[in-house]
Order: sequence, then C-alpha cells, then structure tokens
Amino acid sequence: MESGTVAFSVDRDPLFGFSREDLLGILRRMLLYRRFEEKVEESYAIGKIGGFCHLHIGQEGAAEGCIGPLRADDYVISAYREHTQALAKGMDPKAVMAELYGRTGGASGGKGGSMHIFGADQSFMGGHGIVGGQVPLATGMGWAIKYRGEDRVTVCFMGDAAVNQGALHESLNMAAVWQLPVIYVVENNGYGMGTAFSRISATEIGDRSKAYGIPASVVNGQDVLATYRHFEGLVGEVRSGGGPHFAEVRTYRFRGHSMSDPVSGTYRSKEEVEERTEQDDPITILVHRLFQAEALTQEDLEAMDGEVRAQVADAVAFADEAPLPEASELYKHVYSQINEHGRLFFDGRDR
Amino acid sequence: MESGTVAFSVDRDPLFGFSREDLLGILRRMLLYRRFEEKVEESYAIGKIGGFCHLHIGQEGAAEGCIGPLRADDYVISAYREHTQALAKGMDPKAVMAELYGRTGGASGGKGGSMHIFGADQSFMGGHGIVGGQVPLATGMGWAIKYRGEDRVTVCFMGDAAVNQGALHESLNMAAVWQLPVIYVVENNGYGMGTAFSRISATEIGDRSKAYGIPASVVNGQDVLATYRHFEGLVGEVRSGGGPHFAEVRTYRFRGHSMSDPVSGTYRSKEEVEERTEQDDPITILVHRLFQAEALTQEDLEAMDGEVRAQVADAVAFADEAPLPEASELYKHVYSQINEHGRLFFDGRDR
Amino acid sequence: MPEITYREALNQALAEEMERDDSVFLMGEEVAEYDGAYKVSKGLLGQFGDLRVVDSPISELGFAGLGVGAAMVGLRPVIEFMTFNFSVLALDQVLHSAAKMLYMSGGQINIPMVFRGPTGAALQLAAQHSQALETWYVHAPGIKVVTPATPADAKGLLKASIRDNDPVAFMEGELLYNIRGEVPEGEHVIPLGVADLKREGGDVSIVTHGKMVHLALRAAGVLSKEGFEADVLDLRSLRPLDADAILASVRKTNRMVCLEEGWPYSGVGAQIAAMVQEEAFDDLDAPILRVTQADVPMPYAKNLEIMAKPSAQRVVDACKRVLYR
Amino acid sequence: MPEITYREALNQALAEEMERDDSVFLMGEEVAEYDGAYKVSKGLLGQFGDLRVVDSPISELGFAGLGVGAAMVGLRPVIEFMTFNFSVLALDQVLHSAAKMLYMSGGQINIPMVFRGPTGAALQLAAQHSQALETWYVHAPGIKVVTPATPADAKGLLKASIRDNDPVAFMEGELLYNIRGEVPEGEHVIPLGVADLKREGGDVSIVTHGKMVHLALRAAGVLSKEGFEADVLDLRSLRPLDADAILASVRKTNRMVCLEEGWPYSGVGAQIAAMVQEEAFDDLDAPILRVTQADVPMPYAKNLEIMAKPSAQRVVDACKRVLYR
Ligand SMILES: Cc1ncc(C[n+]2csc(CCOP(=O)(O)OP(=O)(O)O)c2C)c(N)n1
Ligand SMILES: Cc1ncc(C[n+]2csc(CCOP(=O)(O)OP(=O)(O)O)c2C)c(N)n1
Ligand SMILES: [Mg+2]
Ligand SMILES: [Mg+2]
Repeated sequence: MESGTVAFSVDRDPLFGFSREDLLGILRRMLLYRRFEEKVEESYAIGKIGGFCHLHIGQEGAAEGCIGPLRADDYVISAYREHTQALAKGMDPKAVMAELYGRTGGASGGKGGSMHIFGADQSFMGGHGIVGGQVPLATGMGWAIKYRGEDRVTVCFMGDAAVNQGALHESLNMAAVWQLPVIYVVENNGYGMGTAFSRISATEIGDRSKAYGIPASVVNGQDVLATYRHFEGLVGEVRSGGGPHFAEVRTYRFRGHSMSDPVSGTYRSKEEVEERTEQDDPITILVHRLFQAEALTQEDLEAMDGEVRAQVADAVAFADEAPLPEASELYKHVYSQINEHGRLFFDGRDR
Repeated sequence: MESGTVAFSVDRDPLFGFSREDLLGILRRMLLYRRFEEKVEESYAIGKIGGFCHLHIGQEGAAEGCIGPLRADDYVISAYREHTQALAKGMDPKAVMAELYGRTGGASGGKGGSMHIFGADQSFMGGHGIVGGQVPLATGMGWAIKYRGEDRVTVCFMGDAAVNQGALHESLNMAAVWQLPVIYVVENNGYGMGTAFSRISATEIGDRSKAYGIPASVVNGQDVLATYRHFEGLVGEVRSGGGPHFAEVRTYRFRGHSMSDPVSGTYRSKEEVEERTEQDDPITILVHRLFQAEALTQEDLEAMDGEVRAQVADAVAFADEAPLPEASELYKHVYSQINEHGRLFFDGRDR
Repeated sequence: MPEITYREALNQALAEEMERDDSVFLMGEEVAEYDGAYKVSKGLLGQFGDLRVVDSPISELGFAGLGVGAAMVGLRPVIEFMTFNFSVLALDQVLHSAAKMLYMSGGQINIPMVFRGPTGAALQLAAQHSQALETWYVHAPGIKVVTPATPADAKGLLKASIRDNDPVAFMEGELLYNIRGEVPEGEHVIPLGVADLKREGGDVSIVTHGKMVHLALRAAGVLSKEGFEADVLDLRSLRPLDADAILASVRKTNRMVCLEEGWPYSGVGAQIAAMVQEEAFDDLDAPILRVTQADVPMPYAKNLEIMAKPSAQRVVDACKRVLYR
Repeated sequence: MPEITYREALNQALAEEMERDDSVFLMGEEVAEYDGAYKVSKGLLGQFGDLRVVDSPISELGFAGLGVGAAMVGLRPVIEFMTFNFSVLALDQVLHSAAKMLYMSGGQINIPMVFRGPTGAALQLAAQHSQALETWYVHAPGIKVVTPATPADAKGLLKASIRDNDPVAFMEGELLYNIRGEVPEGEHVIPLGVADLKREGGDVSIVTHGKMVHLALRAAGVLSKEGFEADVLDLRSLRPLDADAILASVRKTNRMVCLEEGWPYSGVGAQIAAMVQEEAFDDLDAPILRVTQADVPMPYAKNLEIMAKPSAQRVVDACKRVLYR
C-alpha cells in the first residue's frame, strides 16, 4: 500500500467481493462487540464493574476490519479501549466479562480489569494503560519475529492522541531502521479525551510516519468491509517482508471517553454526536448494504441478534457467578520466580 | 527559508558581502574557539581538567555562524559540547576556562564543569548532559518569549544522534502547534559517539520536522560565512513571527567523541579523519578566502593569532590561579530558598 | 469560614495566585476547555485566557520540560500531571533538569515551578494507575514535596508552593477532591515544612501524610474506644520535613507507627523510622512499625484491592503492637 | 583460578549465556561496533552477529520498551543502559511495563530480561552523570535488583540474572570495571538473594552493596588498626534481600552502620535501618547510623566531589559512634 493512499469505500462492489458466509460472520462479530459493551454499560451502572472503563462502541469496524485478516498467531496489542479487540482476536466473551467483573476465570485472573485484558493463547498481548506505552512493546514483538525469522505480523493499536508521545517516534525510527513487521494502527476518533486532535497537532496523523519513510494510509473505519480489505492488503505486504506500516483508521466514539465522562460536553456538541451516531454507525452501514444486496433479511438479523444477546447473557451469567479471587492471589504473579534465597516482599504481612 | 532549501556556499561572492571588519571579527573569534580548546586539550592531558570533556574542534563554524547573527538577549541552549558556543554567545574565556578547572570564578562556580557551562547574563542557558534534554527546555524558553510578547529568538543546539530522542518530537509538535520562536539546530557531525547516523536512522535529519510541518534547511557548517548569512535569514524570519525552524548544519568532529575516546577507530578510519581535517577545516577555508581576496596577510593572521593565544593564556592563568570552591559551597545552590521551617537535608552532616 | 471541597480549595489557590502574579500559568492535559480531568481548574480558562491556562498534547516529558525551560527564564509554571503515574515519563526533566539546574549553574538559574496532580490509588484503577510515588520525588535533593490532606491545607500549601522559588512536587489525591472543610478566604498561606498535629493523643504517635491522614484519624478513633489516645501527625510536606514535630511527638509517646499509601521498600516511612531510631533511640519503648500498601502492584479486583491498601485495622493493630497490647 | 577484571567477568557471563541460550540478545547504545562505551561487550558482535548484539539509537524509552516487548514473547533481552542515569528516560517501561506485566496479566506473561549498566558516580562527571539510583528500582515490586562488587560476583550474578525469569536491574560501577580478581571459568552461577560476608569482624556490622563494599573494607582495615573488628556484609542483591544475613550479623555485633553511594532520603540504608530496628530491636546497643552521599546533586569540582562522596573516614567515624568510642 503506497504512502498516503486513501482507501475509502469507493469500491464498485459495496460488498467488496465477500461471500455471504463471510459477510454474515463479520456482521455477527460486529453485533457481538456491540451487545457485549452495551451489557458492560449496564453492569457498570449497577456497580458490578469498577475503575476506568472505556467503551469501543462506534469503533467496532476498526477491531473487526484490522484484526479479521490476521492469523491466530499474529500479535495484537492495544491500549485501554480494548474489549472488542480482545474479542476480535478470539478471546472468550466469558473470560473478558469475568475480567471486567474482577473475578476468578477472568482473562487476567481479575487482576487487570478493563484496561488490562490479556490473552496469551490468542496472542492478544494486552490492554495497556499508559498512553503510547504499548507502542515500544509492539516494536519489541516485531523485533522478536524478525529475530526468530518467523512470518508473523504485529498489529499495534493506539489512539489519535497517542501520536504525540515520544515513545511512538522512537519506535517508528527503530521499526524503519530494522524493517520490523509491525502495523501501527491509529484509531482516529477525533479526540483524546476532551481534546480535538487539531488543537494539539499542527499536521495530520499520517504525516507522523513521513519522518521515517514509513508508508502511511488512511481508511474509513466505519466501513468495516473497506477496512477489512485494506488490512488484508497491508498484512500481506508486511508478512512478506514489506517492513512497517502506519495506518490511520478514521472512526468515531459514540460514548464518553470513559464511563465517568459525559458523551458530549464542552469539547463536542450533542448534535455532533447524534449526527455521527445516526449516520456513521458501522453496524447500521453494514446491515443496510446486506439488506440492499438481499444478503440478509430482517428475520435473519433478529435471529442473529438474539443468538448474540444470548451469548453475551451467558458471559454475564458466568462472570456474575464466578467467585472473587482467592486472598492468596494477592502475592501471586508479582514474580514468576520466587528465588530460593532472600526476601522479595517487604510489607511484613503474612502471605 | 523554504523547507529543504540547501544553502551551501555557492554564493557568487565568496565573502558573502561581509565588510573586512566583520570578516576579521569572525576570523578572530573562530581562532579564539580553536586556540581555547587546544589549551583545554593540554590542560586535560595534565589533569587540570577532569570528567567528560567534549571538544568542538572542527565544528566552530556552527558556533560562530549560528550565534553570530543573534542579539545579546536571544537565548542559546546546548548539550555538553558547548565550550565554543558559550564563547560565541559572549561569555568570558576566563570564566569558561575556570569552570573547566572547577574553580571559583568559573562560570558555574566550578559546580558544573565542561558539560554544564551557564551564562545567564549572556542568555547562554547552559550545557546539558542528557542527550535531547535541552530540547524541551528550549521549547519552554520559546514559550516564555511568546507568553511575554517579546521579539527574542531561542536557538537550541543538539547533535545528530539526539534526533532519535522522543523529547525532540514532543517538542517539535508543541513548537508547531503554538508557533514558538525557536530554531532547532542539529549539528550533524555524522556520528553519535561511535555510531554513524545512517546506521540508526532510515531517513535524513531534515525529514524529522516534516511530521510537524516545520520548515527545514541544510547548510554547510564548515563554511562559516554561508552559515552566518543563512542564520541571519532564519533569525530574521523567526523573530518576525515566522514560527519554529529546523536547521541542519553539516559539520565534522576533528577529535574523539570525548577526551577519553580515540579520534578514529572501528567507526571511522584514520584516513577519513585526516582527509576531512585536511580539506574541511572551517578556519583554513575562511583564511584562504581572505588571502585570495587580499583581505588578510600572513602577517595579519600571525598577529591576530598571537593576540588570541595571549587571550587564551590569560584565561588559563586565571583558571590556574583561581582557588578551589570553598567547602561551604557544597550545600549552596541545592535550593534557592531555604524554607524557614523543616529539614531540607538528610545526610546528618554538619553544614 | 466557608466550607468548600479540596477541589475548590485548589481552584481558589490557583485563581488567586494567577491573579496576583502574571508570571504564573497552568499547563497540562485537559486543564483548559475540559476544566481539568478532575475539574480542579474549573473556570480558569475563561478567567485567564488560553495563554495562561493551556491544554497540552499527551507529551509528559515534553510539557514538563517546557515548564522547566519557562521557569529558567523567570516564569512560574504550574504543570499539571493528570496523575503522577504519568509523570514517570517526565522524570528525566524533573530529576535532571528541574532539581539540578540551580546547582549545575552555580546558583545562576533557579526553577520556581510546581508539578501537581493526584498521586496514589483511587478505586479499582489497577496496577498502572494506582501508585503513590512520593519516594521517587523525595529521594532526590533539589525538589520539594508537598502532600496536603485537607481543603484548608490544599489551599494554603498550594499558594506557598507557587510562591516558592524552587521546584515543588505537589501531590494531591483523587479521593480527596470531594472532601469538604472550612477554608479561609483570600490570603491563606501555609509555610512548607510545618507538620500539623491533626489529633492530640499521647500514648502512641501515628506519623503520616496526604490521603492517609484520614485513615489514621479513623484508626485513632477506634483506639480511643479501646482506651488508647494517639497523636496523628500530618507531615503536610515531606521535603522540607518537620523533623522537630516528629521527634517531639515520639519523645512524648515513645511509640511510633509510620503510615503511608505507597510501597514499603525505601518508602517515606523507612526514612522516618531510620531517622527517629537514630535521633531518639533512647526515647523508643518499642520498635517503630510501618503500615504501607501490600508490596505488590495494585490489583483490579475489589476484594484484592481492599486487601492491598493500608487499612484502619492494620494501623490499629500496629499501634497495639507498639503498645504491647 | 584465572585473575581477570570485572569488565572481563561481565563479558564472559554475556558470552557464555548467549552461547548457552539462543534467546538471549544484547541491545544498547554502542554495544556492537564500538564494543560498548566501557568495552563490556568487547568481541561479542564478531562472535554472535548483529542480530544478537545490536547498536540502538539514543532512544532509551524506545529500546527498553522494545526489550520488554521481546521478553513478552519469550526472548531474554539484555538491555544495556550506557549508564543508569539515562535509564530515567526509560523508567515508564521498566516500572509500568516490565515490573507489572506478570501481575496485570494474571500470571500469563512474565518478563525474563536484564537491564544493565553502570550506576553511581565516577570521577568529576557532575550532577547529571553521577547518580546511584538503586532506590528508584528497588522501591517497586516486580523487579529484582542486583549490585555486584567483585569480578567473581559480577560473573556469577549476571549469569543468574540472565537466567532469572523476572526483570532484573543489574547495576554495575564504572569505577569497578578495571578491578581484578579471581573468577571461576565456565559454569559459575551465584543465586540471587545471598549476601556475602566479605570480612568477618564481630564488633560492628557494616552493611553495604556494590562499589561501596571496597570503601567498607578500607574502613574496616582502619578500624582494625584501632582494635575494632568489623563485619563487612555485601548484600550483592537488594531484591531479593538477604535479611537473615543482615539480622545474623547485627545479632552478633549489636551495632550497625549502613553504607551506600546514593542519597539518604528513603535510601537503601533507610529501608535496612527501619527493618533491623523493627526485627532486632532488643539486639541493638546503639542506633543504626547511615553513611551516604551528601544530600546534594553531585558537584564537578574535585574537592567538592570528594566531600560529597561517602568516605572511609566517615564510615570509621560512624562505626566508632555506634561503638561509643
Ligand atoms: C501517559 C498518559 N498520559 C495521560 C493519560 C490519561 N489518559 C487516558 S486516555 C487519554 C486520552 C487518549 O486519547 P486517544 O489516544 O485519542 O485514545 P482514545 O481514548 O480516543 O481511544 C488520556 C489523556 C494516560 N493514561 N497516560
Ligand atoms: C539520554 C542519554 N543517553 C546516552 C548518553 C551518552 N552519550 C553522550 S553523548 C552521546 C552521543 C551523542 O551524539 P550526538 O547527539 O550526535 O552529539 P555529538 O556528540 O556528535 O556532538 C551519547 C550516546 C547521554 N548523555 N544521554
Ligand atoms: Mg482518540
Ligand atoms: Mg554527532
């Protein structure tokens, strides 16, 4: 994919040549992400989930479109808005929901919570809470792939505001020098918390990688099919030794920055949010295309939605019934190797 | 100055329209920088100067060419290879030499040493030892200029290897967003210690500022007159509200990275150094031009050199005779305000 | 005296000092249009404009360093870290620039600035967002560290910190922003280095700072019911440290418990215990005990988090142990 | 047993472990073509090639994080900081990624890596290049901290650190690289957490680590001439910490002096003093004293630097004070 190439869904075929089966698979997963996080909202409201909780609602096209084309052994790493990306990488909704509930059976044993979902078996290398902190980590995974001569790919998600962290630049330089198989994905939802990107940057997202000669591209993340095809291309090139890529995925956050923040406010108007939610919902857009192509009926949709809701209900039930972590968990996993000699813990408490 | 414009000395007039008086002034200062650091070498060899000591020999054109066009109240800040820049900004050779000797009367009272020469009265805001650390500081001085509505300019020197520090990128972004009056100068001597720039960067220096839409330029620092004229232009534009600029000054280090490093070695050949020293000495280049234009005779040169050597000898004598700092200095300047209440020092020693 | 929140007290201090001195400005993420992630800077943008209340990009190292550079030429920046956890990215500028500038320059260039924001844990924010990093700031000479526990102290100490001519790390607490208390209007400045005996006891000394002061008071209440009266000494600033007040309390009670939110290894309590055993060895009737966070990264799960944090019960138990009960 | 330098001992450990395990690689500034700023990696590029001995750009945060990421997927990186002073730029990746990854992931992802390089002061390098930052690393649970003082310990502890499955901060000393000592060839692994009684005394315990061990031995020599025999306990690793060895020595001598190169406030000695007074209160016949760097940024001037550093004389004086002589 050439630098700067823009791949909006101007494709002649609105279904981008996907088979009906593939299309329904994509739709089903998109519905899962949406219903899953709608339940998360409810559970948060009644105090079953705590801490900072950042919803991906409205941005699901980025998760499905960028991760769908990956192999099971490709690495994905993200920031703290990662629930749906974890699901897209194949993690069990039960494990993710239980993690949000802070229970045994949670993906990270209840120790990580919303911002730290990990699924090593699915090569989902975590949700990370320090803005930009996951970027050098992704670069290291890319290094490991090169070091071992594997043909894996690493996809690193970050938000638009993360591009102003020095960590990104140090990483892009190293990825360029060593030609690492990493796709740096900027989910550009227009805002870092309450700050519009244009207020804290003099240039466009894609300009950032020019400094390192890393090709950049832009795709409309609200069009999951376009995004999917675009990433199929990128992943192929990077897997075959094309070196790093910097991909901007244009999207929009339908909810507040986190559960404790208002959906709209001083930084974006109620009208703006309503309009975008109305016109730019990646699921609605996909559904309409399928309707028009008569690849889907209202009945199919309702049936599918019912199944997905049931799946999410199971996840909630599982999480709800899962016990809290044992007290003995407190000191477990601080170190993976408790040295035979010497003291590792200094709080003088019993363990 | 347009982005990417290269201003090598292709100017028709080899003297760039400077008056004889100006030319002799430039030559005299260039000689001062050279003779000063040659003495520093000697003093280091006999143990009068200690610690890390990085010589600027071979790069003097950058100091004179970039700082010459500045006003006394313009800010200059640099890294640890800053002796000649301090002199160029008007600091007294006695104070700089005494600082290198770690004596009373030294610019920083003997507490800073070679890497930390400060001259607040000359708006020379210091030598700084953390690669890239001075860059956010310079950005802050630019911010202060804007904040106060002054027409000063800040010049920030860094080495080529410093452009891979995240601090530079965070700074360039802020300087671009807020249009700060800062000229970021990369003294590109081709190596960061023993690492050739091309080995740790996939692009050219000037590409770095593209990410922020900051204009970049390149000038040959071994041609002090071209560099001087180039910076006259830049300083004028930045002072008149043109916003930040990213200037690469191509130069070469005639000595080792620091006094403890070999001049040549695995990373650059003896031949390379000899050839560059032979052909690219900014002082030799200037002298030849003056000879050719008959603006200088061998006698003039020798007379001037004698005066400069005498001036440096005075500086050495001053430093040599200056007493070591009083013991009472140890706890002075840790805090500028010793609070009336409470304990600030915890070593239990008498002060 | 009007009763206001800790948040409002900080806001008052900022507004008053910016009113008083044109060289004071506030910069940080979300401080302007958003009124601050925790609304501490509410209304300041409107009052002072966007040159003095500035939204920064997410570039902690960059804007902290920008603040130091501005301070080098005489401005008095207040740099807000959304939380001190993120300040770890900026420590190079805090430690290598702000804390050493005056010394390296032989006294030429002082750094009159404040780094402020919440430190420590809130509720279920997990490992990366729940750290009390006082030790990292107080360890290095050249910085001052202030940790207000009440609205009145928040206002008085922030005003003093902004007026101080050296870099100050001003550490607040997310869980403190909503607490209410009486705060003097206008000129209310509390000098750094003066501890406050928040409760007068006599049987045992609980020495603490910041958020933990309230936990200590709760513990003291429990102890009181059981017949033991505790001194609760709020250090208020860790550097300068009111060593005299600490020693006076321990000379009276001969027993001390150090309580802090952070980790134990080389924590603030370690310093105080080491200092007191050295300077009041013969006054101690029992070893000095410390209550800290469990020596683990903060877990997310509610029950584990509660176990990890210092509790009033642990303070009570520690006090009884030094009282040999 | 061959006598080699501390530098050569580290080089041996690196070469042997890289030979032993393909997943071990070394990355840092100047480590490859230049053989390392302090020549610790001499010859390794030729022996192992540029995929396993890698020159990095000057991007501490970036390459430290790259190492953590590589460790997340099973490699065993050795990341060299040219000096630990520069690691301050990388602390976010050390503290927030390396130290917390295993815990945040509920035990799924451990970080088997080593961060190494010199810590502390050399000669006249001034404020930004002369810091002993042990406190910053040892304060946070999740990391281990190792500080070898001799060539034999350097080799044995580095091999153990590379084989350890958790992140290890391995802190060397620029002034130690040239010291010589007997070092066993081949498989010589010293488990972490075992202190070494470098000198057996009995009158007073000097507890220290790293470079300061040599200063302690010098002080012990002076004391011996005056009739006092000191235990010199070299902790070797600060986390895990051999608390038993510390307590055993102090139970024998009933007097302790903590010596460290760094600053006092919440230093390593503060932790040890606090721990010992708590766990061996009745064994102490005198307060525990600490000898540290003067509580100032390091000055450049030769005379001031000498005053700022801990000296054998200060150790001798402290020992005499706890001996009431
Ligand atoms: C280093 C750091 N600074 C600040 C924060 C607080 N914070 C969390 S998310 C966020 C905004 C990030 O916006 P963006 O990168 O666009 O991602 P989005 O939330 O839009 O998905 C901020 C400032 C943080 N977590 N880490
Ligand atoms: C953050 C940091 N990392 C490493 C060092 C060690 N160091 C000092 S100078 C230097 C090379 C810098 O090269 P360059 O920026 O090109 O400047 P030059 O020395 O060529 O003038 C290095 C790696 C340092 N001082 N700071
Ligand atoms: Mg965003
Ligand atoms: Mg260079």
